[in-house]
Amino acid sequence: MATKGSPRALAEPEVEKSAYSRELLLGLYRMLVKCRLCDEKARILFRQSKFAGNFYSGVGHEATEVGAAYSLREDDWIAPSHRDWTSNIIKGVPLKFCFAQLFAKATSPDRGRSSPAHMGYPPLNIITPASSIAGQLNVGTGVALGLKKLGRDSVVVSFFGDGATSIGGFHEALNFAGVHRLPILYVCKNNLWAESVPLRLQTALKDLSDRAKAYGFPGLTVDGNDVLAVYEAASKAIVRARSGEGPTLIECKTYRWYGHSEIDPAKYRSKEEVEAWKKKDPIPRFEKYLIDRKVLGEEVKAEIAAQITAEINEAVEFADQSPYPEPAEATDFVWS
Amino acid sequence: MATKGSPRALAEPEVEKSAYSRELLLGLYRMLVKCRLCDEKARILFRQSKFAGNFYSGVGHEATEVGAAYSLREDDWIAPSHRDWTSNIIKGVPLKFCFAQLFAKATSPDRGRSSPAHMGYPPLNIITPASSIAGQLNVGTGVALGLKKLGRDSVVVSFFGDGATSIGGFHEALNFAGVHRLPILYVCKNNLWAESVPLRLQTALKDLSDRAKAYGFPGLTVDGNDVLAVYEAASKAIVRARSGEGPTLIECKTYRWYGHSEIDPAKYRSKEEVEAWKKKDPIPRFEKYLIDRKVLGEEVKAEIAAQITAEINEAVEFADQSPYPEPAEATDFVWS
Amino acid sequence: MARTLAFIEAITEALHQEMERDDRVFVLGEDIGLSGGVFKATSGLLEKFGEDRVLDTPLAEGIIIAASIGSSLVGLRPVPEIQFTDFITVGMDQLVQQAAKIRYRSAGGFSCPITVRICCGGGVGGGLYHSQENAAWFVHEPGLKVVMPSTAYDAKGLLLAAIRDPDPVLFFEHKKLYRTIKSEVPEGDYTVPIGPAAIRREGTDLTVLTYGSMTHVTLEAAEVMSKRGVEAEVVEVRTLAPLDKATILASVKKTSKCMIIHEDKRTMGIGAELAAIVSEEAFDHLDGPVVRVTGPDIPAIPFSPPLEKFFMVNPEKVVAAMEHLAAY
Amino acid sequence: MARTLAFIEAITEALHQEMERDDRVFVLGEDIGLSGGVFKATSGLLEKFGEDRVLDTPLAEGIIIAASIGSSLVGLRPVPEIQFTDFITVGMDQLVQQAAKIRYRSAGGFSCPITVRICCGGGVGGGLYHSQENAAWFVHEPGLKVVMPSTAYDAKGLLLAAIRDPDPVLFFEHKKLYRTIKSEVPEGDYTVPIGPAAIRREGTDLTVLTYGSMTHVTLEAAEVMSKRGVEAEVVEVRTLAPLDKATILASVKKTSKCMIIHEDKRTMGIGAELAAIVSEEAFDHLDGPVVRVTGPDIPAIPFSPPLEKFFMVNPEKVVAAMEHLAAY
Ligand SMILES: Cc1ncc(C[n+]2csc(CCOP(=O)(O)OP(=O)(O)O)c2C)c(N)n1
Ligand SMILES: Cc1ncc(C[n+]2csc(CCOP(=O)(O)OP(=O)(O)O)c2C)c(N)n1
Ligand SMILES: [Mg+2]
Ligand SMILES: [Mg+2]
Repeated sequence: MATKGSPRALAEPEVEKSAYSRELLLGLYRMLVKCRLCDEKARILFRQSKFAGNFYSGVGHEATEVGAAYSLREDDWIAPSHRDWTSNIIKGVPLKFCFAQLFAKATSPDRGRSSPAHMGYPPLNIITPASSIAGQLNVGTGVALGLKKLGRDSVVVSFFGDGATSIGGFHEALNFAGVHRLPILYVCKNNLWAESVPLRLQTALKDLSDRAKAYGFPGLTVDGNDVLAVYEAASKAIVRARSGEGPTLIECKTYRWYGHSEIDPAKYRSKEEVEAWKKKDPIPRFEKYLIDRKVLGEEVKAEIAAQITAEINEAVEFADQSPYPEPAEATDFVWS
Repeated sequence: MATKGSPRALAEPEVEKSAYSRELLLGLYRMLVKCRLCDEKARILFRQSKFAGNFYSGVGHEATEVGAAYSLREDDWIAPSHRDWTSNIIKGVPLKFCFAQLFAKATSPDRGRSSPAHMGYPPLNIITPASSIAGQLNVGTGVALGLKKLGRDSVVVSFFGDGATSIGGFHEALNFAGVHRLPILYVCKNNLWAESVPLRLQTALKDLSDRAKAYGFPGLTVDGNDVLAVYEAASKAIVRARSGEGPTLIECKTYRWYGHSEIDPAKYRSKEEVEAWKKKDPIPRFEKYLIDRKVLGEEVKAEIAAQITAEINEAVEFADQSPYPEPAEATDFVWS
Repeated sequence: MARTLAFIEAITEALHQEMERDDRVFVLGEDIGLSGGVFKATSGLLEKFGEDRVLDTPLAEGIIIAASIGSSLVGLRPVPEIQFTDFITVGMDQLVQQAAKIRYRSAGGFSCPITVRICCGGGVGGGLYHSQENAAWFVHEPGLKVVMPSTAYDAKGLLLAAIRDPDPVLFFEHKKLYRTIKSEVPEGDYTVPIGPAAIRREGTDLTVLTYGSMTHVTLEAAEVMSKRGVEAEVVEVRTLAPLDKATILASVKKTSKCMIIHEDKRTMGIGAELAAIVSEEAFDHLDGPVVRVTGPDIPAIPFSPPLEKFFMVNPEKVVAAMEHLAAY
Repeated sequence: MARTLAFIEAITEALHQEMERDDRVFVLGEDIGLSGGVFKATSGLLEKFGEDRVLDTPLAEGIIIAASIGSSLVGLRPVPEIQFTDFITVGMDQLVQQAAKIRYRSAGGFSCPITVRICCGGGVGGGLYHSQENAAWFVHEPGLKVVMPSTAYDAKGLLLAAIRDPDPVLFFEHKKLYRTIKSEVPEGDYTVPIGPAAIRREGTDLTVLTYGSMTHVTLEAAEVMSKRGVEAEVVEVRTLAPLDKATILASVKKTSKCMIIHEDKRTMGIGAELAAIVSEEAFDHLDGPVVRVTGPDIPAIPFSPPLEKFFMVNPEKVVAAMEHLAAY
């Protein structure tokens, strides 16, 4: 299966945690930092009114996003939701397109049609998301059916929140995937809140991975702030899916640092809760792990940050310089 | 709570199986026979073209229907589906209205609006069903919410098939009921087929009661052809619900003897499967139990059958003699 | 060679032939495999093409449609069946928010070539939940194409065109036509293009716009009127979205009078749009009001025979309206 | 006493007052309690009435509506909120197959007094999935009532009328109005009846039918035209189902010209029905075509500012159309 052109030419995920390569570890680290910096940059740009609409920050979720999607091949698919703008980055979409998406410029993959955070990228099999929750999860399941029918060994990763597990579409998708043992990974980012609705008003469960018990395939709960734990669970599930053994539901317990969106002050959460979770920041945690193991030093760390910052600045510049779509383009792409 | 006017003045379900009263046992038996004879009569009437549309026979399911609904009080609710015409009979709707419903006469509870088998009865809190599957289950859950909010101790029994557990509405309803510990009993009549779709294409589960694991309340599987087993499970769940402890999902494994509807020859099932299940007929089985315990003798048995037959004939006569609604009534009851 | 086929046989034949011709095509839905469908439209497919291409699904319209959308993204050509349009409401989100918009929202990056076969319509004693039409909503949703044939010939040709179309097509089949309507159908491959309306009867005195099973009711009424000296031009709008405004307007400009007949309830039925187009774009040519003959504004077709009869448009109602308009 | 309130404040006040007055009333929906709603329409309710009457629900529009329907059957008066009409498609089955039909299918045995508050509309940079209107579908569904106010006064009065109405009412709130529109609102209790349209401006030269946020756009355009000597009569169809045909037709018969303005996309928008009614029932009085000024036929309002601007009807577009019709 071709991986050419993929910015991260990982042919297959590494499955033995004890033997993870230095390259993998550094790669994961670099990607965590990239997601964090891009996301924080997006928030700044929004507050600077460099783009309108809204933005759903994923800061705090990086270990989940990176861990789950890092070992995907170019031919694999992602079905992202509103908080997964960075999944495009992980799959290898050039940053300039990601920022052009925020700015809704003619150079964005959808030529300014979708809202800033609802980003897909057809050339890399990232499904442009609709907002309506569980829709992507459903369509992603359909993609998995198609891949299976075509006899391909590609897989789909579908990202969604705790909130999405309450809606009917979630049930229909997972049930169907269970019946047909589809090559898909359901990654639930359980960040304890759906907007301002706390988990206790969403479900009577303690662990959302228990939802999988209704579908006859494995469901597991992992620490969503531990990138290696997520990577391990996801890469095993990917191998499983690729070899025809069917879907897996992975609940990653994590937290969103900021409001539901940039216009939500999130007063419904206690300061203590937020602070406690910020202490569990996945990035310093992984940094420490790498430094302890001498995989990372201060110098490399600074270099990585500098490189990424430069890349971001260039991308923002590109987005800034890009033209808006022409008004009359609004009527394009309705029908073929 | 008032039970006046209820044709079966059972104030509370009996919960100790070893101590079930003679009255209860004979009452269950009589109701099983009544459901069977009414259902078979409906089938004959359909084949005689005494009514049009369609009919979804519940023959084979009597132990499930009767066992689950028998201990309801008048103030309790039923949310029936397409195969639960007889649930009206169990709750105490006069037979004449049940047959008037089949004949779509002006004397039917809905004045001929719904199709024959989609019967409800507002005065006894039986929700007139829409066809769309899981709709009743959802609306029934809403009723349970309302009852709880009003501080009443009434409960809801919702009937549905295996097929209904695949659709999104099922998930949303049960999840919601779990969160709010609603007073509702979800009775899944798992008859192995949804129209011609076998269970293996509907779910990867062996037992549909496992679906409850996704909602944080009990799910149990019982032999749906054993009226006492169903009665026991249901009456315990009803007591539970009444006392505010929340919902229960009861999967009753049973079988429909005939086609999905009267126009379905059901060639997709093997003769062996059908015959094997007919041997498990819930009625002779319960008869034997009662005869062994000397609760029932041949004479009483004959008397019961004769009484019911007479009642049915009278009801059919009523339905037959009733007028059709006037054409212009079609525009009534659109808005208040 | 053409033989006479029933409407439903034409559909079955189209499915068989297209699945043979193109192995990207597969069918899915409730009850469609083992039993061949509630009306038997898919009969024989499972035996011929196997479970891999004929999928009996769980009872869940949302995932039936979503599974189709998703697999179309990877290049397949799914043809889901919705047993009764009354249950399309469960799949509304997938059709409107996903299928209709995925090409648009990805600026052409993804396309969604699915053909949703939907059984609809009343007059056969189906009652409230087996008689609905529910096509009107989708005509309001650009990105979807909506077709509804009335002849066996068109049923086959439009279905083949739909499956080959790169856009999502909702293919409505009026259940009353399945076995009552027969017409000559070529054995081989042909398509009826999505888009053009069909002039089913030429006339000079008034234009009647209609579609689906009402086409036959209208033609019957037109023959009655012909004997009374009024020649109606009957335009069958067999593609409901996008509408063939050119044919519609040309006919109205010719006859100067316009009537619309549909089975569906009146308010916001498809007749509303047809009337609006005509009254805006052919106003100067109109010699009378744009008249609609439709079902009454009630929630759905009730079951009891006298009530259903009250609902249905029949040739007598159409003739009465034609008399009135012709005399205007 | 009347003070000036913003549109959204009038809604909040109506909810507070009605919940105080009638303890059968409760609200439910996503994000409505702890945070007071995405636009804060329900703010203060949780604090005042507690969790029992202010229910933050799971993310599942189907059960939000079904829970409302069910609890209305036992005598409660639920007021569910749908955050964005873009997500009403998920609840379509419950609204159309249950709420709209339960009175009918039970021959009046059950009634369903729910008021579904639905936030809709574009022009505020919401993009494809936070700018839809989606009211037109429901106008096609008898059994439902559909209202959409344009002033703070009507917002309070119509909402109180809706909650007290024995039928299911869809109460559409255009998000652009929330904080841009203010008007005098009595402090006390009053209702604006469901049904009657409002004549917002009298005129003799042409009738404009509109609703929602376009009412303000239309009034702006009418003032421009007035300076040019054309007096438009602006009829706000604030109840969309059932429609107030009497007021509509009386105005058109008076002015002899009719225009329809709506934000929603054109084909099968509510303007279609309005045009159809006028062209059928006021034909003899018409001195010009029934003109629609609407959004274009694209799947939804795109996000990028120039694209959204292209979509929206603005006073200039209305003025241009008025000029044309007035000169007809
Ligand atoms: C069907 C539907 N209903 C409502 C919304 C509005 N909405 C957007 S995100 C969201 C909460 C999602 O919560 P969760 O799934 O936990 O994801 P998170 O935002 O926490 O990442 C809601 C209610 C929506 N997008 N779709
Ligand atoms: C949403 C919806 N889709 C399809 C149907 C058509 N339909 C009626 S009954 C049925 C099968 C139901 O199977 P199950 O739930 O197992 O109940 P059973 O008929 O076996 O009692 C189907 C598909 C429907 N009524 N509603
Ligand atoms: Mg969340
Ligand atoms: Mg079944």
